Amino acid sequence: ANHSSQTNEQAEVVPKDKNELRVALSVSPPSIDLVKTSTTVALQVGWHIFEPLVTLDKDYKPTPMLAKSFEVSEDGKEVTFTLREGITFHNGKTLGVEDVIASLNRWKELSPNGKTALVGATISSKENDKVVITLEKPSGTLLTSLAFPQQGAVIMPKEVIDAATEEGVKEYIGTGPFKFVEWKQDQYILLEKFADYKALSEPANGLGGKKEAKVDRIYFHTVPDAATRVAGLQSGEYDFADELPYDNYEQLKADPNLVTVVAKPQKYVGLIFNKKQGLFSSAVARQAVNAALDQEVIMIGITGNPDFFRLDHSLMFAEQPWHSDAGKEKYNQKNPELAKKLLNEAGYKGEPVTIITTKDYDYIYKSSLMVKDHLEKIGVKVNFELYDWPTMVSKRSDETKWNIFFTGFPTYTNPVQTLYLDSRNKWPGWYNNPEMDALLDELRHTIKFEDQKAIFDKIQTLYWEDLPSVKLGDLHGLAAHRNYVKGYQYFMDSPFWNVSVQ
Amino acid sequence: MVYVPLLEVKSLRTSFSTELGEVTAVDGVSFHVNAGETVGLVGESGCGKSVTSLSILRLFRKHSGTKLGGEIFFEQKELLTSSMNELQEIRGNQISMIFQDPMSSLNPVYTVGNQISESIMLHQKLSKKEAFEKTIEMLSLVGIPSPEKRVNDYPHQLSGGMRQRVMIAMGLCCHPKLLIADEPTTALDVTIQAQILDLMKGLQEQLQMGIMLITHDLGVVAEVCDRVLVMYLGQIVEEATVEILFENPKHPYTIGLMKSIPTIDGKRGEKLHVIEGMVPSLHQIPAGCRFAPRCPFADEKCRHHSPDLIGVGDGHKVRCWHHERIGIGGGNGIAIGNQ
Amino acid sequence: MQLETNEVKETPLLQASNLVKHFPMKRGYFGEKSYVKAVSDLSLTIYQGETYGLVGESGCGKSTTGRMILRLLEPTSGSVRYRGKEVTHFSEEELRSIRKEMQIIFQDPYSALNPRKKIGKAIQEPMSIYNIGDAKQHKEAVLELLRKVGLQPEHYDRYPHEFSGGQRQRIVLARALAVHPAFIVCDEPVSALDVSIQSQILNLLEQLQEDFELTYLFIAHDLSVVRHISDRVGVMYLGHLVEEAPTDVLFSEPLHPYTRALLSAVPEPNPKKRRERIVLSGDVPSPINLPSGCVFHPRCPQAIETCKKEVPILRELAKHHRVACHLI
Amino acid sequence: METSSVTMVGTGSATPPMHHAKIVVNRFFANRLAVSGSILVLLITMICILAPLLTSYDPIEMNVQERLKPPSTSHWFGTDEFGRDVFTRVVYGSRISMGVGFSVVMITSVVGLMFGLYSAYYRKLDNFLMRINDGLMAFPAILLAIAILAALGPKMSNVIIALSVVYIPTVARAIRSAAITVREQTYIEAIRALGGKSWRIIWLHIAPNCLSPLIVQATFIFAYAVITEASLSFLGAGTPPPEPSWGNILNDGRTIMKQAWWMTVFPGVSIMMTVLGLNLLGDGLRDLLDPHTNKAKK
Amino acid sequence: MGGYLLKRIVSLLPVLFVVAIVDFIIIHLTPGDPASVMLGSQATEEELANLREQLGLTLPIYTRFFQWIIGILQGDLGWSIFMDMPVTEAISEHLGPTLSLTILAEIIAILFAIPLGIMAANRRGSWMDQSFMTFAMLGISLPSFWIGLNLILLFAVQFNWLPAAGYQPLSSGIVNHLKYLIMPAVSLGIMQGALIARMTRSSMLEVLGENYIRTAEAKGLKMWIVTYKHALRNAFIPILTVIGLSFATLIGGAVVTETVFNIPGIGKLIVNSVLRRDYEVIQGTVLMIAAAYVFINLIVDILYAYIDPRVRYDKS
Ligand SMILES: Nc1ncnc2c1ncn2[C@@H]1O[C@H](COP(=O)(O)OP(=O)(O)OP(=O)(O)O)[C@@H](O)[C@H]1O
Ligand SMILES: Nc1ncnc2c1ncn2[C@@H]1O[C@H](COP(=O)(O)OP(=O)(O)OP(=O)(O)O)[C@@H](O)[C@H]1O
Ligand SMILES: [Mg+2]
Ligand SMILES: [Mg+2]
Repeated sequence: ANHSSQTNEQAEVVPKDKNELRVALSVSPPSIDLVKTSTTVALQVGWHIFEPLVTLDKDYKPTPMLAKSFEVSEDGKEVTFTLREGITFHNGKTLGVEDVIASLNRWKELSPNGKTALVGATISSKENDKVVITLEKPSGTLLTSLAFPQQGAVIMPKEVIDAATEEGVKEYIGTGPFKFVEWKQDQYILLEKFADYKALSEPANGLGGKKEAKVDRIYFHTVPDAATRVAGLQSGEYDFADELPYDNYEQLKADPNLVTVVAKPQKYVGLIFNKKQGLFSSAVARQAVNAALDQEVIMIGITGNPDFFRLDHSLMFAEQPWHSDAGKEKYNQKNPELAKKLLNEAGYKGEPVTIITTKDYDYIYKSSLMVKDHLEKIGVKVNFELYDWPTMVSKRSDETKWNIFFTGFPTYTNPVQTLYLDSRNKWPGWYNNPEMDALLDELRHTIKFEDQKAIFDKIQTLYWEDLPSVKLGDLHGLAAHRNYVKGYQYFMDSPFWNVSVQ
Repeated sequence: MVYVPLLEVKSLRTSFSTELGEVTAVDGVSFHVNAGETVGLVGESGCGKSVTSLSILRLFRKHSGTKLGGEIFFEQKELLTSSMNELQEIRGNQISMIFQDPMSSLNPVYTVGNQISESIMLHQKLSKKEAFEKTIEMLSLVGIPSPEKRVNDYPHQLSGGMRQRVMIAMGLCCHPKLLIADEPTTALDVTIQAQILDLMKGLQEQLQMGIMLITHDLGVVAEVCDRVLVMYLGQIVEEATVEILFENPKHPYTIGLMKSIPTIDGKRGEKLHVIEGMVPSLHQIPAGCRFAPRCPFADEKCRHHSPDLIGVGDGHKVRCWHHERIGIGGGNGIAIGNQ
Repeated sequence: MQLETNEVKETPLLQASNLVKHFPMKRGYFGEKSYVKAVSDLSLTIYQGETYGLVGESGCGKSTTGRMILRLLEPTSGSVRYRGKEVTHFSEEELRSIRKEMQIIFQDPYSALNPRKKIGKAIQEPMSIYNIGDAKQHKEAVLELLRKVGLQPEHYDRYPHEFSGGQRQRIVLARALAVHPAFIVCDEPVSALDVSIQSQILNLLEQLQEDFELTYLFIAHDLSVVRHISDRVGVMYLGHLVEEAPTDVLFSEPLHPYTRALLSAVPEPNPKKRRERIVLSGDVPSPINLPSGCVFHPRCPQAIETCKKEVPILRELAKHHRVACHLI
Repeated sequence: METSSVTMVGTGSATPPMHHAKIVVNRFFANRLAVSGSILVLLITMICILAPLLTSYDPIEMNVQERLKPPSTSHWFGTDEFGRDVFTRVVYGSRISMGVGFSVVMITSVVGLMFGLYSAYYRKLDNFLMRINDGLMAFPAILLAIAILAALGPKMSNVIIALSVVYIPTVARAIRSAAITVREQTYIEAIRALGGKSWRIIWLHIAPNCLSPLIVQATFIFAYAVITEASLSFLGAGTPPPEPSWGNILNDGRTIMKQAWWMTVFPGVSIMMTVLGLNLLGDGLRDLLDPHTNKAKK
Repeated sequence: MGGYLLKRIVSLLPVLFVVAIVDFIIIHLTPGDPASVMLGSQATEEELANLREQLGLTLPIYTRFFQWIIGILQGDLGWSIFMDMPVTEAISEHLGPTLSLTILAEIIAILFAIPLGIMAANRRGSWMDQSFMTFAMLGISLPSFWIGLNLILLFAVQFNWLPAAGYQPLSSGIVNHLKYLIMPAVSLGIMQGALIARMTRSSMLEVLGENYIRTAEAKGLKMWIVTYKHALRNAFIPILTVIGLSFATLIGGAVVTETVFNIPGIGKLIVNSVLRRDYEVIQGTVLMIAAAYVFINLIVDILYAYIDPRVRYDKS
């Protein structure tokens, strides 16, 4: 980010309306029913409206939000939340335990995250303001899962949940600092300051602490075209835009009216093998690919700028306490000779390897192009198939159609959430290693963080040996806002509470 | 006071630029039309009849590369050098034109009444209503039944004969002094043609106008004209009163033309006389006499030197080196006189 | 027989009886169908070796008749017999066999030739349609035909646009002659031609008739031309044959009022003979709403009450002279 | 003096002063715009054919060290975000753009000709075919192409199929109206009178006379196909990258138009020149071959 | 006239039926489904399968087709899976921008094209004619998206005179509305304008060569009366055809322009719906566009009859 814009005399640009924040998003969310959809945009809008019991502080640790406090029993099988008093929903109703129970049950039912976190759990109330989650087995990951914003365990009024249909809730009623006003499809979603919002008194910390609506309205415009987002930002049409192309970085940085934001940590890019069928059902073949890769070149190819990536081998980000050194030596080997040897060992006969990819996500497309280049250099014949996103998703569920695809993985709050590791998720790629499943379970039921960390080291070691996927590197996002937007801080995504327009 | 003809054309020369170079469609044509007289202009297709008539009112598209030379006097006013405004005063007002094809010459999207009254309003400065009444009057004058209904018809709702009558009404509505009729009956059937010719004759007597009648039908010429001009390949080859021309044609082309058409009461069962070959293209105008390649009398002189149009008495003019020797012989052939 | 020159040949080559052609016309979507009654109940016989002239004003159904005879148009009803054979219900294949013998020449020589086919190929086409001879024979035959119609061998490789109207008409004739027809319908073959060219073609037609023993149905609206070339003439008015007679008879003693008006309306290229003309009033009525009774009655100078009601039938008054009129 | 009526004197003079083909050629060369159009088209065709000789770079191989370099002597049109030489990509892109255009023209011409001729000749078939035609024409071209491509998947061959489906109705319609006019010509009736069968009439007489409108139409279809392919690729639905097509080079460059103008300017200009050339040529050909077609119905 | 209209409308039905079938088939041949889009990249197979079941995507294709057709016959275009609203509502929400855009583009096109075309025809061969026609030629050779991109770069990013993208409805004030629409309308209208100008010129030239123009001149009418009264009306039929077609093309072309300028119109709706596999929205919208196309043709035909009496009498 740069703040050295004062040199330019004429550029005293005033905001259109100080009470309004105009945000340009790249896609239109299918819904902002956070429990239902895992898309990031839904979160981006939804977390201004909805709040969970616990959330993450800046160290990615659970911290209270709607719960005043929480308590984990000795055996780790029972967690008790005490609700804050006097919290009202946007419809005026006061938050009660029945709302929390209904919400958590829905979360358990609908969200994969909830499903694993609350497996076999019962949720009950105690006294008037306490909610108790009783688990079958001790869980060391429940709190972090509850705090995980994506498909998060947000609290909605019981009536709304009861009225919800298969398509989702009919009303967006939460407790957050902004309330939902209007949704014009393919145009914008309008949120408005919630006057009766009751903030925590602690200073803001990650997603926790004091949250305050400093503008009256937020418009989330849907602007799928990146060039349009850039142009709109530069011409002052939008105050904030994210998912900006990396190649616009220098230009945006040079614009005195703008402040650029490198959003990190955001996600890491992974290459997923089809382990069920074809060449990469053999771990040796997977190792060959891993040996061939020069992650630095790949990440440069994706971003074009070292500011936007970080070479890191760990499945959890460096900012998180989970970060582990295990398996580091297997990362970024750039050893084509070894790769060829391994390939030979795996019995590769020149059959084509199908990479399916999409242009709908630039980094996916670019990763696949770069990896294709690497594979061809070690003598793999690549069949490069480009589809739009829905087609790619449908292709990737069919094990006969592909060998490799790429995707990004978000900031998980605990390693258990890593989708592709657990065979029971049946996630495309169909990794199935009982040893891995056992380790994940062990970690899940371990309570002390140090013990968990030790298990995670094992998991990561196994990962780099068995390679269900290959992590290519951490990928940061580029966002930017007009310089009169103050108080913005990237964390997990873009929160606009505590952000003002001056 | 010197007698001046109504229209006098002197050495008119009209050329067009085409992709194959410049062509001179009318080359040195001179003639005159007196008031109250009907002058016929005959000749084969492409010989320049229409171009001659269009040149009088300069009705060529701008930018079409048309070049006009010579002089045209209408009541002593030179038309080729007059301004567009002056010309527009004369067009439709003092000189009117009727064209061959009445369908394509009427604007399909306006009623015939609209098209006639437009002219009346323009030249006679009448109000719309007066012009309209005048229009109905004109339509009944040219013999259109129930004209007050027909004024509101569009051209395509009328039959060919009626359209031609509308054209005539349009031409006559401002009582022009000269009417130029370019093949006014060619598109019509004989019975309708007879009606139209009758009509024109009658109106000429009423209005005392000069008529220049363009046609390729010698029968029509014989029936209605006072004087005849025969054109061949852009030039007038013979000029005479209608009686003299049919009695004693002098130019081999005129003679050939007359002999080659079967007549309704001539002899049957004999071979027709034939003019050999065909009209050459304007791009290949023969040197010398233009008719020489097709002329049975042509000699070296004809092939190299072009004859002038010379008077042979009684206003009879011929463009032929051998006119003295040539005349209609007996039978079906053409005879060469003494020598 | 009044005139020696006009002896009528007696072997019928073609007999058309009661030919009717109604073209359907849609008017509006729900409006009733109306018909253009182009030809109504027309019968004529053409004898071997003669030239039968058919005259009438534009739109009276001359071409339609000619095309029905060749079955280029399906008659609405009626029949055509060629050399005694009923051809009205011939199939496409059977038709092909007699089409060799019946040919047609159209008015417009400019559109009667495919602009993209060389002359030689165009004349040769009928031979390949009927698989007559091989390529070499074709070429010889074409050259022979070219000569016959007064064209040069070097014209073989030229395209139609390089020819004048008169020359094209010769080419069309050559093509028609390629299959050795016996009968040719000439649909106004000279009316698009210049006067000086017209006589060339008329002479050629006569010449060919002699050389190939052809029979012509000669359609024209120019009475002088018809008179010149025909042995017998039929006069049509609004789809009806109103009078038919040997040429000289018709021109010297026309009986039908329409024929008389028609003849008198022809301008005479002789200023001394400005005759009294019978100028008909009005236009030819529309063939969609035919007048009742005699179709000519609205324009007939002598019409009587009966004419409005009863359709006159074609009666033979003298030998070969047939008239359809109540007054005679 | 009698003359035999059969022989003609002076038949030699019947030949017009200049041979028709020569007039046509002259007329074409007199039309400066048409000439410049054909020069452009010729030039681009040459570039297509000679692509490998014009450049020493590979259009697909990446070199991230060299990314986004402005035009220089080593990279005439600069480099793109993967360090590929833009000149090379534009040159090879011409193969895709022109290849797609050309294939579309061939397919639409053949299929369109068949549909057009048969529906002009057989009235019953006409009704059926023209309903389908109208139906297809009622889809906006781009949308239909996007939909077809979404269904078939982005492949160059599918782009060709999609664009062909989009443009066949246009060609069929033009051919049909030309063929109906030809069908009414006397020479067709003359062939019928001679006993010619339907196939002979359709293919030997009607078809050759529909070639002029077909050629003219084909030129315009070529131009449309190039633009539409570019638009599709620009929307990300056309020729799949990394294969270079002008549209997808533009698409790659559009977000960085300001920093890397060379990525949008050069393919943009290429599209313009090609389409301009084709349009000029088409206009010229139309004036030459088909002056009376109703231009509204192209 | 009434009968004629009825006939035309009845004759449209088969066209629309063809459109409906083609539309449905193409869309359902397309791999991928809305569930995968709604659930995002982290979705598991199980979630996807559940959602598909819920959305009725597992029903056999013919059942879905008949359901859809029956719905349409009852005036129901279907339900948007993704936007969770009736398709009619989705269309009406997106219709305004597209209408504004195409109408403005058409107005811009016509406003410039017809006068320029007439001027060029009247001065055939002059430098004016040549330069107009060269511009028109360029106009039909430039892809509209490229024009759009350059306009944005120039007027929004460089000069900052106009907003780069987006849309403000008419209710936000006419000036505001136009500010957002002017660039897209220009980039969309240029090609149509060029086409109309060329058509106007060639049609005028053709008409000016007709015999009735000569008749009008022979009457002594002034040049401008001849041009505007006698020539233009006759020349207008082919021009009208182009205008009619251009409207239809504009709706299609709007797809690209709306993407470039981020205008939430019908084109955008379709592209988005294709990407989201929102089947019924695509089907409904395409059907509606086809109907609009057919309807525009109908209007053009009616206008023909108004301009040209021959058409009027032939058909009634
Ligand atoms: N605008 C023009 N440009 C070039 N040549 C022309 C033009 N108008 C006429 N001509 C040529 O001038 C010659 C004379 O034409 P014109 O129309 O006067 O013939 P015409 O005698 O009226 O014939 P027709 O009997 O066929 O009407 C023809 O050869 C014609 O091709
Ligand atoms: N295919 C057709 N469909 C509808 N009406 C037709 C058709 N062909 C001819 N007619 C009509 O039939 C009538 C007779 O036409 P036909 O061509 O036989 O006349 P014609 O005597 O040959 O006239 P012309 O001298 O003008 O050639 C006309 O009214 C004509 O309009
Ligand atoms: Mg003329
Ligand atoms: Mg006829």
